[in-house]
Amino acid sequence: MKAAGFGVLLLALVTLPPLAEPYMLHVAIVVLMNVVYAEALYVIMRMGYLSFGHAGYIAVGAYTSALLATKLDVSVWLGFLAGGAVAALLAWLLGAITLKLRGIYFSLSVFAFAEVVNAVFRAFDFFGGPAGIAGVPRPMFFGTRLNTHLGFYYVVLAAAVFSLVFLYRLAATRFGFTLLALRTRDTEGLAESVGIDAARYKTLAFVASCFFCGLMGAIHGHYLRFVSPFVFTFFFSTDLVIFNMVGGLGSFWGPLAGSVLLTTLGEQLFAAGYYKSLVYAVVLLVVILALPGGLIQVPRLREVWAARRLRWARQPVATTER
Amino acid sequence: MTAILEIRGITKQFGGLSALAGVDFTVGEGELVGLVGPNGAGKSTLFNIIAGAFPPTAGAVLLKGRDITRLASHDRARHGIARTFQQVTLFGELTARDNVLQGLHRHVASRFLAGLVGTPGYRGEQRELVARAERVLDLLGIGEHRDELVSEQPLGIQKLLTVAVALATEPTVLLLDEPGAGLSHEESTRMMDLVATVIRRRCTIVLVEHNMRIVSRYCDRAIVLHFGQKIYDGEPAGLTADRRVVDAYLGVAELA
Amino acid sequence: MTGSRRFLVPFAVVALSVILGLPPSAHAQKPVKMGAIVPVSGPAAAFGLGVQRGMEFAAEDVGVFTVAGEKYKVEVVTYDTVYDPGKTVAAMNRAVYNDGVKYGVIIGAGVHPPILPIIRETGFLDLAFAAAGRQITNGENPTVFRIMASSDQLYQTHLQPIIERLNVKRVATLGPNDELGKNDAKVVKTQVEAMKAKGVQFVAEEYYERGAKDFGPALLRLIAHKPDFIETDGSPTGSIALIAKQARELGFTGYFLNSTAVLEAKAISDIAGKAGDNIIALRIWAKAPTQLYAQLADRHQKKYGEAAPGTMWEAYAATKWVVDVIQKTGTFDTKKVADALAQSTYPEHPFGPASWGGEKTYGAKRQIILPIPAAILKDGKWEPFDVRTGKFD
Amino acid sequence: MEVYLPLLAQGLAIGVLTGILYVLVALGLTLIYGILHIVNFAHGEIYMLGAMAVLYLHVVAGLALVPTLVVIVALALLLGLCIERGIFRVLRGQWLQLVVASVGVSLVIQSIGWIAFGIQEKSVPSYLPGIVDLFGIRLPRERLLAAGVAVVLVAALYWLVYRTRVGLAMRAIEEDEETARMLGVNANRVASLSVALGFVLAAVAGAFVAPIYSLNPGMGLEPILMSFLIIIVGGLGSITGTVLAGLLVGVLQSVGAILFGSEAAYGLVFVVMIAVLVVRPAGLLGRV
Repeated sequence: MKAAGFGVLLLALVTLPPLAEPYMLHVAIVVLMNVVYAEALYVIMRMGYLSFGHAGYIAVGAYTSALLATKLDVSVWLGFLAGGAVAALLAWLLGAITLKLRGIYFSLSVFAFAEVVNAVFRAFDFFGGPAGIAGVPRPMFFGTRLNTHLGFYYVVLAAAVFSLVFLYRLAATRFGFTLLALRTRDTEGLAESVGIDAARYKTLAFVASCFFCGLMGAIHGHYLRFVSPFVFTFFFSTDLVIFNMVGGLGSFWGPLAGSVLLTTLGEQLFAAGYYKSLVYAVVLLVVILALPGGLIQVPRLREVWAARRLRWARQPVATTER
Repeated sequence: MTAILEIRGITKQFGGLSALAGVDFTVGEGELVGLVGPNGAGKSTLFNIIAGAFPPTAGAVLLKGRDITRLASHDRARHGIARTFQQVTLFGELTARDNVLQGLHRHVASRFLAGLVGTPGYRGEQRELVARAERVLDLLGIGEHRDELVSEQPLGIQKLLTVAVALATEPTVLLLDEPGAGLSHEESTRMMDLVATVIRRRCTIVLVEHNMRIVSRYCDRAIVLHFGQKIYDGEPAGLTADRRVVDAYLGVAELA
Repeated sequence: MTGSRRFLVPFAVVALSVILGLPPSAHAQKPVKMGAIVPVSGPAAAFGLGVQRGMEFAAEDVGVFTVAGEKYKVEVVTYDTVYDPGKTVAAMNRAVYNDGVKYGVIIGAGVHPPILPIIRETGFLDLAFAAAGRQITNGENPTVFRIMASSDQLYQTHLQPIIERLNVKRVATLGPNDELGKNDAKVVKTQVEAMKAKGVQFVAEEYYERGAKDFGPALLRLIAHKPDFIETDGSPTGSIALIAKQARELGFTGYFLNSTAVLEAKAISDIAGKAGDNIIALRIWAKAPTQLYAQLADRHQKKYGEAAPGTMWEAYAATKWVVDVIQKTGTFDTKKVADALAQSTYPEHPFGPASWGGEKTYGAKRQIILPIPAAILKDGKWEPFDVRTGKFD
Repeated sequence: MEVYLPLLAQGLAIGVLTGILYVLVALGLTLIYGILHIVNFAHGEIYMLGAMAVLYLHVVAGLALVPTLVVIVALALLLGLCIERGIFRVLRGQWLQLVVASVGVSLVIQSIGWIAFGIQEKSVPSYLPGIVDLFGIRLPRERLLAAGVAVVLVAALYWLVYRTRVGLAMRAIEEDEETARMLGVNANRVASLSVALGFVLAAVAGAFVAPIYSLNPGMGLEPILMSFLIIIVGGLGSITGTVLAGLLVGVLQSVGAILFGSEAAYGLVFVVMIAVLVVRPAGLLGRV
């Protein structure tokens, strides 16, 4: 039944777009990109790591590919992979240092890294400075440049399906199961004692997370045909966290639901100004308070509420996770 | 009897404080050794050093004659050392079966890519691991809890589960840190009976315990630590007759 | 079956979103949608609100008009860009592809690069409210008109006369650390260096993070070069006021120059007190240049209870001007309208007679030419300083 | 440019004065972290509300400064209690949810602030205008006042934590919650109180920083990010660490700007933070 559902969905995603308005395609592209970002972030969130700096890796991917295409005339397709690879490499280097840290220490060090990345892109003319890089080309496909929404939609779809299948398998298989053992400092010690190389697993997970952010970031840059330090900001990182929390961290489908819902909701609030951020924030708070496991728990509402009742009373005042 | 675990001159200093001062002993294959001592004697520190949680200031740990002092704790687990923690530590958000499955980590042969693709070999191995995890639970008589979240279990079951997770690694040497602590008399007895029967048939055991009665009843040999030094190594029966041991424990209720 | 039920949630969500996302039903009248593709939230919101309100006033004043025998009415639709390039692309997609908007005012030099391809592909007529220069109006973008003075134009027209009149010798710049700040610093530098013979020097440049409130370190470094004139580029009200205050605290006694259209004298003097004096603001009218200008200012004050943001008048004029040209050419085809617009002049601009120029500098006659004022802050009030309509080919 | 001594001295002075402002803002964050182990992202918005309260009560409504401060303290206490009861307590034990919920609270207050207070930049006239010239180093009086307030608050916090029964309870909870509870310390009350006091510190910081800078509903973001860096560098939960790190960051920014330019100084602060975390993961004075 699951497989059939997937088949129908995929078929719809492949066959319907030629009938869709360009605007719907734009929304679809943005939704697909956000879904991949959110799922990539989910890889580390399910091992208890919160990042307020994933936009930094998305930016690295976008800049890598944009620079390769505009300065060296490298094929855009290769640029996509290079974007992911460079982001992954940086994640590996930074991960070696910061993954030892847990909790808010990690969150804020990744945030600081993203700020440094942003400052570097702004400071050097080589990276286009604060003006960013305009004229980032779309890829060529059998002699045509994919300047239409439709053409580029299929690029994004292909990349998203590839990324999501990979990320899904990552979460669903032994590897993802092992990551669950690393959720807190205590369980990490236990995991080590049964032979799990925690540092290696955490690094791999972080690298994978950032690879897909970089890959999609590269595609993002070519979609906008522009990269700038002002696109991938702290708020971008925060949005990805919100997608995850609203959807729920309990399963792979949580971040997916969260990003689809909030992205399309955001599109509806295009003229709402500050009411838009208010709606986002209220949705976030209501979900966290009423459904700590996210929207994904809606089908199990009654159970969740029953379990939730006296939850805090048993907890110590200090919420330690370091 | 071949020595399986050798502790050679282990010294550990925290800042200026000396927690262990040149402790030596060996554990033979199949032995059940009790490590005894009053609070702060250095039992847990020694345990942590053997398991690789932190390095000693000086000295060496040998497993089957191989120096493992410099190995990280996950590497030691792969070489056959498993442990439980004094504070109950489990993967709280997972079921009992999944906890034991994590313990089976070192027996996973499939490569990352095989898992990603989901090859038949990988699936078969997963099924086999699940069955194996359930066998470990059954062995300790807690099979009926396999689908329940461990964080929701009573302490007695949780304690047994910590042993199950460690046992799942199929260790050569199992380090048990006060398995009976905090349990009722019946629970504690059930635990120790299991340790002395089904568990010790599978591995060599070092047991930290400060209840001497338990040590006398179940262990082959007792080692007593006092202020970081070994003051006794021999038959449990000789414990109460040893002057130094009695002095160390003087006034401590457990001896009674 | 919790597994499959959980699996259904995302699909329910998608379905719901699609239903919510259905385009609104068509109006009974024939509306011509004009987009205010501007920030109405975030740090640049004041600019956006000015444009939005100016366009709405224009729509009211234009009323019903006839093109090729059919009656039309301007409908202003606002798309919040938050001054973020990514969100501007989203806004543009919605406006152009979903709502069929073909005309509009778009704010921001920084948000233009990613939407220029969309403008070129669809022929959207962009009344750009963006500083900087050639990157935006050029031969490749025939449907992009800049409806405010460009940076080049502004400084070419005013900077040298101001420097001479105030007898300033050492010029420094302190701008936001973005494309605008850096670009404008370059323009200022060029202008100042051309005055070497008269003993004028460009002594230092510094930048700050947009939204920063403490300029102490940057100012310290700047003031060490002993400038007597600090150009502060497009720093908004809050920033220029704090810059003035903190510079005076460090002992700076010279002049400031600012080129933002949205500067409130009262807000500046509230924040900076006496320290705000001697800020010279380009594009600020201390005295209403025309009756229409004064009327619009009153109208805004009455309707919104606050002084009009400086962007209101130009957006008002541009909207009316375009409708005028549409009526005259008798078509909504943006390419044809653009060609006709470039050749037209507009005497009724609230700032004074307006026309288009910039052919030589930018390669396209798409830069508005109109009187540019300068005002100086004295005792918390703007006083007229200068008005110039520079030549700009 | 030659860097001569008076310039460096002035730079140092500016750095120290700015650093003290950072300390003022970060203090409440440290207090809340010490007890609840959460970083409260809504802290910057409480700071903003403190500044806005001064504007509307003191400047617009004409209430004298001292009663205004009393009202602000009362309101901050109330808000702190409500948020602790309504949100932090409900989510106890769920680290991720707590942090993100505080982000949500911050967004809610900020959005409502923009809608209610409008986008116009606002200001509060100086409580103490003028400049003190100390051997050629120029020190604005209002900053000296804010620095004075910061010093008083740090001292008061020390007194509270180390000299009172409440402080004893706080330290007991920090040290070993389980034992403290068994000894009869009401942990819930201590938690409520520290959140409320943290909010008071934020609001008072806002009230005294208000005349130095200009006001808008987004004014909390920059100081809050800076405060995070400071409490991380100083060691989460350590008051002394916060003071040290605040001064360090302030001086680093201003002297860094003089030596390398203000853009480089901005990046420098983040690089230093990562470096500190690598060498001392718990921060300068933190315990893990």
